[in-house]
Amino acid sequence: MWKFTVRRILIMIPQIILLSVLIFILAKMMPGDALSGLIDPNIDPDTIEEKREQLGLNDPWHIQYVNWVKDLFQGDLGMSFFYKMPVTELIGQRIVNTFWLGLATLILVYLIAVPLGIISGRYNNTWADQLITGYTYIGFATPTFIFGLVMLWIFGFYFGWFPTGGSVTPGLEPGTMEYVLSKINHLLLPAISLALIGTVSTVQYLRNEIIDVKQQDFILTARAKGAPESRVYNRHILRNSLLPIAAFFGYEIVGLIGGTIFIEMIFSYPGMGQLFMESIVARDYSVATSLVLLYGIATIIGTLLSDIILSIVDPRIRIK
Amino acid sequence: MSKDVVIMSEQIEESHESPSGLKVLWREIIRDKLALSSLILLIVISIGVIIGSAILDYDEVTKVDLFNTHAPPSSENWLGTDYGGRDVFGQLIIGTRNSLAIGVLVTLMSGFIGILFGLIAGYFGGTIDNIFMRILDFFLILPFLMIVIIFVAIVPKYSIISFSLIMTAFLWMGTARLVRSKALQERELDYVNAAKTLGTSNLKIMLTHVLPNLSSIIIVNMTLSLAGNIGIESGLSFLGFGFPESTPSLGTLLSYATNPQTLEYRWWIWLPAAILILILMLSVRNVGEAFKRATDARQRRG
Amino acid sequence: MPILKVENLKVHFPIKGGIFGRTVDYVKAVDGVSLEIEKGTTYGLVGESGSGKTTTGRAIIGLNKITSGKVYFEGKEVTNLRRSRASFHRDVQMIFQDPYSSLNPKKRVLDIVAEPLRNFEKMSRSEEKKRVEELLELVGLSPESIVKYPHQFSGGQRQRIGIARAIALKPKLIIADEPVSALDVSVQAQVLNFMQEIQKELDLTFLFISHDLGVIRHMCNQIGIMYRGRFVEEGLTEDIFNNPQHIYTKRLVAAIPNIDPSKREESLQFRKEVDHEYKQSYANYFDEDGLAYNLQPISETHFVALPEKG
Amino acid sequence: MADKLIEINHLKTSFRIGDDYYAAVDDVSLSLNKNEVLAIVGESGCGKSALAFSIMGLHNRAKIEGEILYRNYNLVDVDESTWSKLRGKNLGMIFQDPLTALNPLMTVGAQISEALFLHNRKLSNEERKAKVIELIEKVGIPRPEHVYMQYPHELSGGMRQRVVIAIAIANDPEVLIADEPTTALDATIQSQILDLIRELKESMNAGIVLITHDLGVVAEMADRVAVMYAGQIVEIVDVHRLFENPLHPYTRSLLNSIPNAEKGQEKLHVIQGIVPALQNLPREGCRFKDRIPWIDESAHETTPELHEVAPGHFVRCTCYKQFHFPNEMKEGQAHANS
Repeated sequence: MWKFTVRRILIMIPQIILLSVLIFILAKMMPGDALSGLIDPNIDPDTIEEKREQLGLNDPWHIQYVNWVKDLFQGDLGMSFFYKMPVTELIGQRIVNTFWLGLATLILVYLIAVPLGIISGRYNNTWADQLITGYTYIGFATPTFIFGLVMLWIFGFYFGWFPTGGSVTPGLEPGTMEYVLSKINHLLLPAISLALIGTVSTVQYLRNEIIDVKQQDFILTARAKGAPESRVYNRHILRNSLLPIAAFFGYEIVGLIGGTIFIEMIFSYPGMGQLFMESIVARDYSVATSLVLLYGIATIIGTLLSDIILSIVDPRIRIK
Repeated sequence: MSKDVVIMSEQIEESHESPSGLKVLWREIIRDKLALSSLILLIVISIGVIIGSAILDYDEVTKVDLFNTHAPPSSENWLGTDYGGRDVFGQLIIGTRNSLAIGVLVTLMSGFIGILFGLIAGYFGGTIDNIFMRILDFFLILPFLMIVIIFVAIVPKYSIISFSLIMTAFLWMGTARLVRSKALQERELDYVNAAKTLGTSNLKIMLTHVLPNLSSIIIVNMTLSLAGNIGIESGLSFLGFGFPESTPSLGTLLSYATNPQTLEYRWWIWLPAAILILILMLSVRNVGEAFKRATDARQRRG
Repeated sequence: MPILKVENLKVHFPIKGGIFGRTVDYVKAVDGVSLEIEKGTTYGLVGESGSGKTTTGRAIIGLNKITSGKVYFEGKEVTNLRRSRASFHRDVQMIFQDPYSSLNPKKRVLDIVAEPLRNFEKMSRSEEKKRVEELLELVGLSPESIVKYPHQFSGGQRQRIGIARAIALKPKLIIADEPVSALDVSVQAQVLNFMQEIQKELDLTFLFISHDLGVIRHMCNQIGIMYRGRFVEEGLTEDIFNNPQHIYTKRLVAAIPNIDPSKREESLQFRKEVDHEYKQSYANYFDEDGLAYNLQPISETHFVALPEKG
Repeated sequence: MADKLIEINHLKTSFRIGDDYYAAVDDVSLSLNKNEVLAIVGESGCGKSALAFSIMGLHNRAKIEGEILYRNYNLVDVDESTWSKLRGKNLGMIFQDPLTALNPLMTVGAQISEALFLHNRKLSNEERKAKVIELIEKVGIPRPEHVYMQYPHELSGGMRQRVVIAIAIANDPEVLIADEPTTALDATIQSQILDLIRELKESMNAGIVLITHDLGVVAEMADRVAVMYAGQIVEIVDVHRLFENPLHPYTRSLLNSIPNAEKGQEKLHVIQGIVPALQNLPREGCRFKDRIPWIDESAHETTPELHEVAPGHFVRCTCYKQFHFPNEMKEGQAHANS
């Protein structure tokens, strides 16, 4: 098993390098550079040129790249000219919000998917299954942002049950109970909106998996042993179909990444997605590229996680 | 597979029907009332918006009229006007046409690349497959939305063409992966070996033997991607990184809803577009799911 | 001159492993097989799953890459042919095991059977159709079959379509890879009969690959028995069945069910004896790696894999 | 009769295809005695597996009519809770494909152990484990303690089939149903598995229903044989008489189709054609009639029945009396298109 893990991690390395190169190139292609933000019309062009030289902006690209990577390792993502602060610090402020949003969504995704998938798969072709399948049908066809808008419109504005923006009510003291509750309150609607749409693929996967396992030969063996139907379900069918779902965990994170951008925009939720959109609009590219790098690495780690979990739960991969 | 199913499927094989993928797909559509009505609805909408946008005066629709902004629905402007005083209904018609057109265009282009890539990787396997898969894996880890947005932001002389090319560049992987895995299965089948021993060239085997056997799953995949691509385009336009400002799309109308005032009080601007996107995506998916059932004998109805 | 001669054929597949996915070892699917087939005869290649019999057949016709060794067809070397593969494929054809997967489900019988004709002969459409109809008649299918699709036929009929395709170019050698093992017993008999008939009619040579010793005995003049990529015994059919020498051959022969129920106990006894001998004298027949030794002649036609004396 | 284990009367098992039900097993009556191996032989589509699954109650979408009498149960309509007491305890089953018959995510030990656990809750965990290891040993698997911890994919096909057998015999069933137990295996492994089943039979005192298409297996194993064609039994007879004096045309053709030493490389004398598909089965008259058109129509019965032609030897339809193989039929042509 460890061999598989090590190999899987090794595959990751060139991916990360390639990703960083791509992002570096993108950053270079973007109009303006680290100095553009600091430009003061009063400064004489020669001085700027001097500064460029000093910052290594005139070096050949590969040297610039190496320097950039070095900085990355030291946690230096550059400066945001728009916010006038280090990118690392800026992202640090937002990452917590996105983390909580992601976590809440993930929990909701599984809370919805597991029971629905099981009901739909076990009692397939009943009215309950048809209802659930209908839900997944609609869920698949509904873009997250439209659903988010409608949810905000109905529950945020029309009923006024939830706050319509921000991550916490301003003026509350961090650490107090009220602060935490306010945080949760702000989190709930975006997370529910994202989860209700994001969960349908898991529901459908679980349903298909159960229907598939139901038709396997070893289920007949279990019945022939005299296992009652409930045991056949719990011991054989459910176990065998839930394990791959557990492994889906990492992919699930990856799937959420795109969704958070929309949701954070719609709910004015101050996370990394919103920061990304703001920085693009403000042409604050050092922030934007840093975020892409971060999300890319998150994706890589997510898929890595899934593959490793899968190799742990499935003895066919575990024991080679 | 349980014994019952084995016996059933043997019977299906014995039946005298043409295996032509298209016919099977068509029959499934006819049998499935939901899919059939979806298909009809799609055709009606498509024809409607094409004719509608031909009749509508494009300049009239996109003309800014500052004396008539945010007007509620009236006999003049059926769905009112936007912040620039432009007619929402007209934008809806043209926007639907644009969204549909770019959805189809991107689906076809990314489908073509995906099929080509997947077929080559799957059919030849081995080292070629390995290299191709590494490339594909890399594309898969890119945060799609962000990368597209950055490209849209930095591309000079941004146009519809460059927009669809950017989308295509990051949307071919799904088809490629599917085609590759099916091609890998197909090439192990003896009819491919037989063709080789009969002296048929690899290119010919790929195109005349393997590809036709993948046709139905490709159609299913492309139909479902079409639905997805319509959603992606409208999402990007919603964020302001889709169609250029001057070209209305369904997402553009939705993006007005980022203004809380519009979202809360002027539903007529964004809600029709939202509903239309839902209808389009649902209908396309209904058709796609019916195709899927037709290709998967286990799920075939009746 | 034998029509087909194989010299020390080896087909090795790399095993990828380790952390970097490098080639760490090889599966020696075929590891030093030599054989000769005379024109008009049937040579049987027998072995259990994993013995390399199918890979041998596939390597000869070019579906698997040959690692080393030589293949001669009518005296000309055809090992790993690339450019002149065309003429070789006119003369050597293959019949596949699975009658379901060996016919492209999307093609009509006409297109299936005509495929080799289209590749090699410049025929007009009507000539082509006439030829296909003749071929179908030859394999016992009605000429109207040409417009049907493979799934409209039973397994046995499909196998006949496969045979029609294989004989379309009037080949000299046919490699038949388990041609009847996917078929029911009585259909199997029908196809075997038919193969014997066309062999006479077209003066064909068969390389007949099978795991079923009963079928092999029925069809073949000469037999090679494979175990883990190597021959353990080779000889005329009588040599193998009346005088098996290698313990593995004996095990295979002992495993054939006796269709006389009254001799049940005897055959059980025989199996036990052979099994006992197998355990006792394993080292006399296999080297340290559990592989067979090189073949040694024990008569003019009969070869057994035994350790070299002295 | 006291030593009858199972008695099947007029069993009809039908499957739904489209809007209609088609009988895969049609009016089958037979019995299984104690200590006997009853072989059910036939080609694919004849209904032999459907029959086996009916006895075990493993069909979930089939319509089953008639009687399957076992002890004081009629297995056709016992409820699920009774089934779970009977299956695995009184009735054991060996499946065809050992590669798919075992749960890939459970250890071998756990899978055998489950069979014991389900029917005997009194055993302690240690006792049960000891018993499982004993079973693994009994079915001839070397290093039982080690195999106990292994997963199915770590074992060869032959070894997996032994595990399947261990599960089937875990509770010493009275009736063992073996559905093509060796079809998926190599010849040498096949003979080992058959010898194992034979050994177990001696020690278990069970009746075995052996489903197979292979007459060689029948000759090696069976006491009595039922030959099935198109959902019906066409001949039942003890094994010696079957090979010496087969009567039904189908049985005779089937026997002729095995190449063997005595026949040498002579042409095999068989009847052309195949078992028709379920929807196309002839439902009236002699079901074999279409395949032997050179036999006079009057030789067949209008409603063919099983006739006892000698003690214990039953043949369906009277056509066997006039049957002969056609003298000059060109093989491969006459009925290939039927």
